[in-house]
Amino acid sequence: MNPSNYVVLSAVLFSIGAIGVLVRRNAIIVFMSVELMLNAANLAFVAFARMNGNLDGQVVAFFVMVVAASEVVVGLAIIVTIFRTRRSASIDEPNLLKY
Amino acid sequence: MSALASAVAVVVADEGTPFDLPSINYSAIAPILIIFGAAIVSVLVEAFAPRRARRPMQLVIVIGSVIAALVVVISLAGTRLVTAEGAIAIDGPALVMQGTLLVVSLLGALLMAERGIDPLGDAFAPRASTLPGSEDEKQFTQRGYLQTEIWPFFLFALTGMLVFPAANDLLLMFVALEVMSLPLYLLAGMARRRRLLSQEASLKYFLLGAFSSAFFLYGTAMLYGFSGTVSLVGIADALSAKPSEGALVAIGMALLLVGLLFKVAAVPFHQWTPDAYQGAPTPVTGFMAATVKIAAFGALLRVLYVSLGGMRWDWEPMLWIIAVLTMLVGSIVAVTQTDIKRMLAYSSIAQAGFILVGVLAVSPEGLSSSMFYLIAYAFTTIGAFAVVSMVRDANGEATHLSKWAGLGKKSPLVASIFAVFMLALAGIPLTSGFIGKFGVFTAAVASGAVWLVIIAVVASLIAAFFYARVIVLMFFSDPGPDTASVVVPSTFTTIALAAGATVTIVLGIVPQPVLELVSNAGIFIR
Amino acid sequence: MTELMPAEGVFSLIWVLIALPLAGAAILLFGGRRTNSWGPYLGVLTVAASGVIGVLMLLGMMQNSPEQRTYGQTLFTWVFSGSFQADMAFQLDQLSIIFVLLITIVGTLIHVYSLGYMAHDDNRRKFFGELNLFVAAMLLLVLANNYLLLYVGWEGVGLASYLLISFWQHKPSAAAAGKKAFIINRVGDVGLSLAIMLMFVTFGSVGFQDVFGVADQASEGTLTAIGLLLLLAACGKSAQFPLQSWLLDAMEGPTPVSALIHAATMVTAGVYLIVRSNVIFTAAEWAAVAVIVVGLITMWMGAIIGSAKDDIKKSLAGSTMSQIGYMITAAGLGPIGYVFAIFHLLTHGVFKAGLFLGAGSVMHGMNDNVNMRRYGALRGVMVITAGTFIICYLAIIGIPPFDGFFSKDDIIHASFERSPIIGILAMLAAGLTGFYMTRMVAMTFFGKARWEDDAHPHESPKVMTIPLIILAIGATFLGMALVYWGNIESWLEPVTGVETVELALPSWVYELTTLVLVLIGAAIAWVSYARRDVPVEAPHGSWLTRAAREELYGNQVNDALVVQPTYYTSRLLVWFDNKGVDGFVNGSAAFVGGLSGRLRRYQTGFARSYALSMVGGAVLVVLALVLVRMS
Amino acid sequence: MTTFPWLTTLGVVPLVGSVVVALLPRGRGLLAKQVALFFAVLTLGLTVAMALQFQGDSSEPFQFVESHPWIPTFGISYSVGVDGIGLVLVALATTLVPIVILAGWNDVDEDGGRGTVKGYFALILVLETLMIGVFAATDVFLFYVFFEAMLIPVYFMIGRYGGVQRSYAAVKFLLYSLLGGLFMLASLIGLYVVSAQLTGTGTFDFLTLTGLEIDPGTQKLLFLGFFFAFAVKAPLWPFHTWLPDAAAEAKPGTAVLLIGVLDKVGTFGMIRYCLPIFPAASEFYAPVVIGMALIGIFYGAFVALSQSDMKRLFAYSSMSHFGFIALGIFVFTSQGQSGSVVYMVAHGLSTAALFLTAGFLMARHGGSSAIADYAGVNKPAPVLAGFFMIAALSSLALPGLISFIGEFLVLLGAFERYLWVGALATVGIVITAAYVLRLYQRTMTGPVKPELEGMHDLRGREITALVPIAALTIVLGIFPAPLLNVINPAVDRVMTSVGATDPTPTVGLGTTVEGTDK
Repeated sequence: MNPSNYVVLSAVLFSIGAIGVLVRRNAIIVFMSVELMLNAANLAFVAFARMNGNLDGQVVAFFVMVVAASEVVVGLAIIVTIFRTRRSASIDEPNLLKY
Repeated sequence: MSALASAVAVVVADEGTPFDLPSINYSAIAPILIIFGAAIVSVLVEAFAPRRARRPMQLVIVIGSVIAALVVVISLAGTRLVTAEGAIAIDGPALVMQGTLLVVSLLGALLMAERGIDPLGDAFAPRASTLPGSEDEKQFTQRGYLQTEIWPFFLFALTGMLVFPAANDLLLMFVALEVMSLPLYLLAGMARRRRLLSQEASLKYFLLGAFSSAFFLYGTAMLYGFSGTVSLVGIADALSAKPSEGALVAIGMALLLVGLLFKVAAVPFHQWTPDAYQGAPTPVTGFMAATVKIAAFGALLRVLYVSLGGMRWDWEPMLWIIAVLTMLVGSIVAVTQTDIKRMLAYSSIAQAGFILVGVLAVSPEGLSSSMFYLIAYAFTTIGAFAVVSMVRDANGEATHLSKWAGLGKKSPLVASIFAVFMLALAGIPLTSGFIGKFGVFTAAVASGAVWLVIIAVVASLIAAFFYARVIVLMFFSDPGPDTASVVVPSTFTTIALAAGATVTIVLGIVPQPVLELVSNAGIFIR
Repeated sequence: MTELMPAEGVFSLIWVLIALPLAGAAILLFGGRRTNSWGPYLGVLTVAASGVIGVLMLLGMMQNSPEQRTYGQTLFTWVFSGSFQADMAFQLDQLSIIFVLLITIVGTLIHVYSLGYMAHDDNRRKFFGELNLFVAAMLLLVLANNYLLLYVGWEGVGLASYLLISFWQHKPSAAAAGKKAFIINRVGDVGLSLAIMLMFVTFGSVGFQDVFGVADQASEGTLTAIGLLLLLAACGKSAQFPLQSWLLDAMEGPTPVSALIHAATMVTAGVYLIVRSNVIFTAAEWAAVAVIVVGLITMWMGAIIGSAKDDIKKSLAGSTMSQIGYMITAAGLGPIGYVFAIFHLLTHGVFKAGLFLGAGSVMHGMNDNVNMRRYGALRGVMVITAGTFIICYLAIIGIPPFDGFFSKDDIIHASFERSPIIGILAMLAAGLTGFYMTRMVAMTFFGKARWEDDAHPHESPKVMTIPLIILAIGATFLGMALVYWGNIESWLEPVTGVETVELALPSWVYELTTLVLVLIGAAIAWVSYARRDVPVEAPHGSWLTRAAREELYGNQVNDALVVQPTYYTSRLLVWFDNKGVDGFVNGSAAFVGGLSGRLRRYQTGFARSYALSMVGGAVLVVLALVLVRMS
Repeated sequence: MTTFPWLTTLGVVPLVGSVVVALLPRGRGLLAKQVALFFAVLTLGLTVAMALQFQGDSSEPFQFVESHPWIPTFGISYSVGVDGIGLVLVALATTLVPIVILAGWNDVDEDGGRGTVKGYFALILVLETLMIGVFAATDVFLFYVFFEAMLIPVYFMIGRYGGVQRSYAAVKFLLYSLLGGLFMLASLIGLYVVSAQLTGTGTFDFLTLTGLEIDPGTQKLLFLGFFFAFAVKAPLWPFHTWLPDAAAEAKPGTAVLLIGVLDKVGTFGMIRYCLPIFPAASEFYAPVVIGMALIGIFYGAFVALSQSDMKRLFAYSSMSHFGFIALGIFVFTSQGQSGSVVYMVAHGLSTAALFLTAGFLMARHGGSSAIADYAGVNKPAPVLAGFFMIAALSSLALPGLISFIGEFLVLLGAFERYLWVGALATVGIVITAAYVLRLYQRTMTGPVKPELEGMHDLRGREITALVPIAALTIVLGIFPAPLLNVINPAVDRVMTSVGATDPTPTVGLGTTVEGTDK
């Protein structure tokens, strides 16, 4: 299979992630969409590593996983705090800061 | 090739051969290591030191490490090398920005350490996990609990910032970006008062920040796909070798820049800024407003000049439009703001636009003038937020502008200092802001960007309006019953404020030493 | 061009002539109340001293040959820039000395008279200060050796006139009259300014000697322009048509002011200007014609107005206009007329001062009432006033041997020498003079007493009557003296040139005709106003009378053509300034504010909308880069 | 030529004074005034001492020159020096400051205002330093720095110590001036870049810049930025609307310094910077500028005619006068330009006289500046009315006063070059007389308003403040040589640098007037 299909797949995943961020209200799902985008990037890296014939892309993918994990930690902490305060994980609800 | 990748490559390619250690110039990255080490120690302190000992220990660690790192940076002056297998570039611009970051962070640390302003303690929630308004929170407040977890966050963020402008490959840049941002997301949510706002700021900052990171990362992936490397220089070489390839490069460049422009708060990637600035605890706002801007512009400059320099004709028109939008939107929207922190946030957006004018010069002068502008802006901003943290009424900080009316009569000195900051941000001569603007405009005109400068001039005028409005309120209105008062702070804030004011004025009157510094810093190493 | 004599001996005092009254003015005006007691006397003294110096200079001048009677004195370089230069320098010649003497001697008499007339005024000191200021400025006007310095004197007398007309500032009418005089004079000043500039552009200098020396080299068009501009200036200062309307209002000032400034001296400055610039007018024929036309129109206007006014001062003011019209006409005739213009100016200065002071004396006795319909039969109670007034009256209507006869007849002669039309018009106006002056004398001193109930007419004190007597003596003998004893024609000849043209008829024909016309006019007036009862309320009168009472609608015309349009323009521009210019500025600010209000709405507070704008921005950035790469 | 740093000393003295005044304890208002006055008089004394050493016939373009590198990175130096034009304007500034301090003695009181007494006087002294600097700078960047920095003290003086609409007026003033200033900044940068292209190293040195052969197209662009800033500052029509508001809201003293001195920076900038640095552009734009000036002359006068507020009237009148000044500069004749400079001085004096006298009047009647609130003032306060008269006459350029010399030379210069322009402008003197005398008539004459009966006449301090102005107005009008002697050589240099010569008379004649042998 042509590795460039993976790139296309990654683009699709990235777009799905981006659209997910735009259309979903639940902070957790929004956050998951972001993670999806990161992983789409990972897929692209790996695919490109294959196409370019070097391993940099794969290495990057590992780094990104670690970063994503720490992001999850921080993100969940924030989201949970908000949820506890507002009894809701909707990201449209915290809307005090505007204009 | 990044350090680890090469290491792995060695292992995979040459089974059996001894492990090839990457060559790392430890002295060149010593400042980063010092802060990073301090951050880890700081975590340990949080974990093991008794509650009462934490604050003094943390302060010693923070201030000591920052000063130590600063000393090392100064001793590194003139260094110009790429180390860690090409991942880190320690050159003039990197050192200038690291040095500035360290000094400004020190001032930020002083603001964050302040415990003399709020009668309840400091600017941070005693336990960030407690529910706002809950019994727990009251208990903690009554018992006078004060948290010191901010310090590890501070040091980690600073680590990321130090790496960000020095990162010479996109992977490291991404990691630095995250290391810098994640603690800031948390710090933004830790305000003692108005916690709902603070948490909201934190959430928005985090989600949007993560979103932008994804863009950055995907852009990196595209460029990697195009060039087979994440090294800035490697990408530049690939671009000059295969100049005609289309979509991949364009998308990669675009998404990469989106990620960076988000961090510098350029329009249309700016909308997190007002919310995050307003909601975050004021010392944190001051700290991040000043430092993130430096670090992010450092990275942006390096990417644009080193990696994409050959493509300048491609990205200049786009950045030109973004710069114009940033200046105009920032200035115009600030005009009708009623909250001082929010106004300063929009101001910082407008200022980012002015710096982009310098960036767009794409010349050594553009680099040095942008750096000067960043230095000037950072000190002024941190000073301004120091004042904001001092102007209070019974409910904490009085950030609504109406409460600033007549402040000049009530507290002439502090109001005058704030007026100096406003004038500097407006770019009035004899302040640092003027020399900064002059520098970037000169660099832009020298590169032929005359119209950009003319638009910048119009934007400056609009910006001057809202800076002037604050002065009008403070000095030309009579104090009313709602007028806030200025709390006399402890030495910490006083030092930060004094430093901010001094640098603002001194850079306006005798800017030559700093101008020499930034122009001697030269250009990025390739 | 005559050679300038160095100013030695008594002539080194030329500057003192001006400095004395100027110092007096400064002391009185800046000295404040502490000079109240002695100030007025100082004022009289300074003018008198200047007069004495003037007489000494005349005597000194007469000892020199006619070609050596021009003295120059330069104090310092005044204004200089590039090739432009104007000195603080004076020139005393046969023409100036006449004016110096007229100004200082008549001035002294009027100062003395004012001691009595203004005795009870609180601001007497200020009055004398301003009067001194006037004398100084007038002397500067006639002694300057260049047009720019002349301009200073020109405007100085205007200032003094303004101040003195509105001397009784608490009366709104007086304040308004002063302002009107100044502004109309400014219109004339525009002419003078432009004339000076045009001279500099043409000749490279504004000095009399320089300009006159090369005037003939300039094109006639230029000279005509200069001449017309100078005429405009003269019209303003001398209240000639079309700038005549301020003079009647100027009668709001105290009567000595009317006598000195608005009869004897200042209003004749226009005549001086034209005669002084005779070289230009001689070379610019059409300008000279314009001068004649203006003179004739004013001559008639003044006479008609003077015939209808019941206010004694305004009637006299009309007469002044008319008489100056004579002078201007004469000045326009060229070398045949210059001398007579000055001659008439001199005699007029004396008899008109006498008339005004006489009128003042009458008012003094009549509670400052100026309405002649409330006078009548005053000859009995004011013997000296009536006597001197009648002598001056005889002088003005030109009865021999009083001085007006000589000077006016000379002008009529000269007019006929130029053209019969001018001559006839001038001659008929003389008849009109006979009418209105007789009307005045009849209404005031003859007929029945129509005094108001509280009027107790009485003769004025000696300090006022003695100047009257002296002026009456002057009015009697001055004409004869200047014709038979010291010939004014030959005296002025080096300055103005003299020319005579043969007339068609022997000269006594003209003289006699004039006299007859005057007597007819006088007789009509006598019958109407002395024999018949004069009603206390003015009758409705014919359209001409009504028009004359309205000063021939000069004010209405000015109002409709100039004043109202000016105010409309002004209000229109104020509106435009507020709505247009300022509106644009404030509108721009409001626009930015409105834009700001709109733009901030996009900051909705929803993180997802921020994300949307990021995505949108990212898409645009991608598109931009792709597009740039494609192109 | 002395090596004593005259100009720096001159600038530093008021600055020191300002600091001293600012450091005085609150509530010691009287002491603050006395100290301020002392420093202002000291500065004036130094100015006189310096002016006496000025050599009118020197061949050097600037005297009392000092130059030290300041920001070498951008070719900026601290360079000061004055030519005749700079000298008289510096002298004007240092003369008016003590007068304003004296006149404004009681304008600010400790309790009523938003600002302190010492603050006001400290600001005046700061402003004096900046004014001296702006006229003395020979480095264009330094000039710009002073030019912009001057806005700040004035902004505070209007905004803190002004009338009801002070904030609006102050902000409008600041922003409008900044708008001009920022465009000038753009041009300034352009000029620097051009100088770098032409000479290799960028510079802001005035004399170097005048020697550059800048491409005419570039000149036209750069000129616009400079000119716009100066046209706003001066102000020329149609950039004037900040002035009436600022003048109406400011304290009389502030207004005097603002209109009397500060606004001169605009016209000073035109003659000092626009003409010599951009000769080709100046020539190109001259018709436009002359058009603006002419419109301004009449527009200002006509609008002044219908004003119901004294201070606004003075503002519009100033606008009209600035039209004359700009006209004189842009007709490129030595008479016009000398006249403009004399006019600047004269206008400074007459503005001071008008505003201060009106200020004294207003202080006696609750601060109202409405013309309708006054009538017949001449009776209770004849001395005040007398000074008002002198001020009015000075404003309408009565011959014999210094303003006449300026106005006449300007008109002459214009007439020489463009006959109809000069002729048209001359008509303006009629309207000037009309609005000035209308004001006098309405306020000073007529029956006294009942509430004005018993009004105090001027007192010693007030008279002391006004006498020097009146004296200078009269004495310089009669003997202007001290001014013209220093101005003319400077103007000649400007003329040379733009390559203009005076038109020659149509009928050849020597330049001497009878009775002098110069």
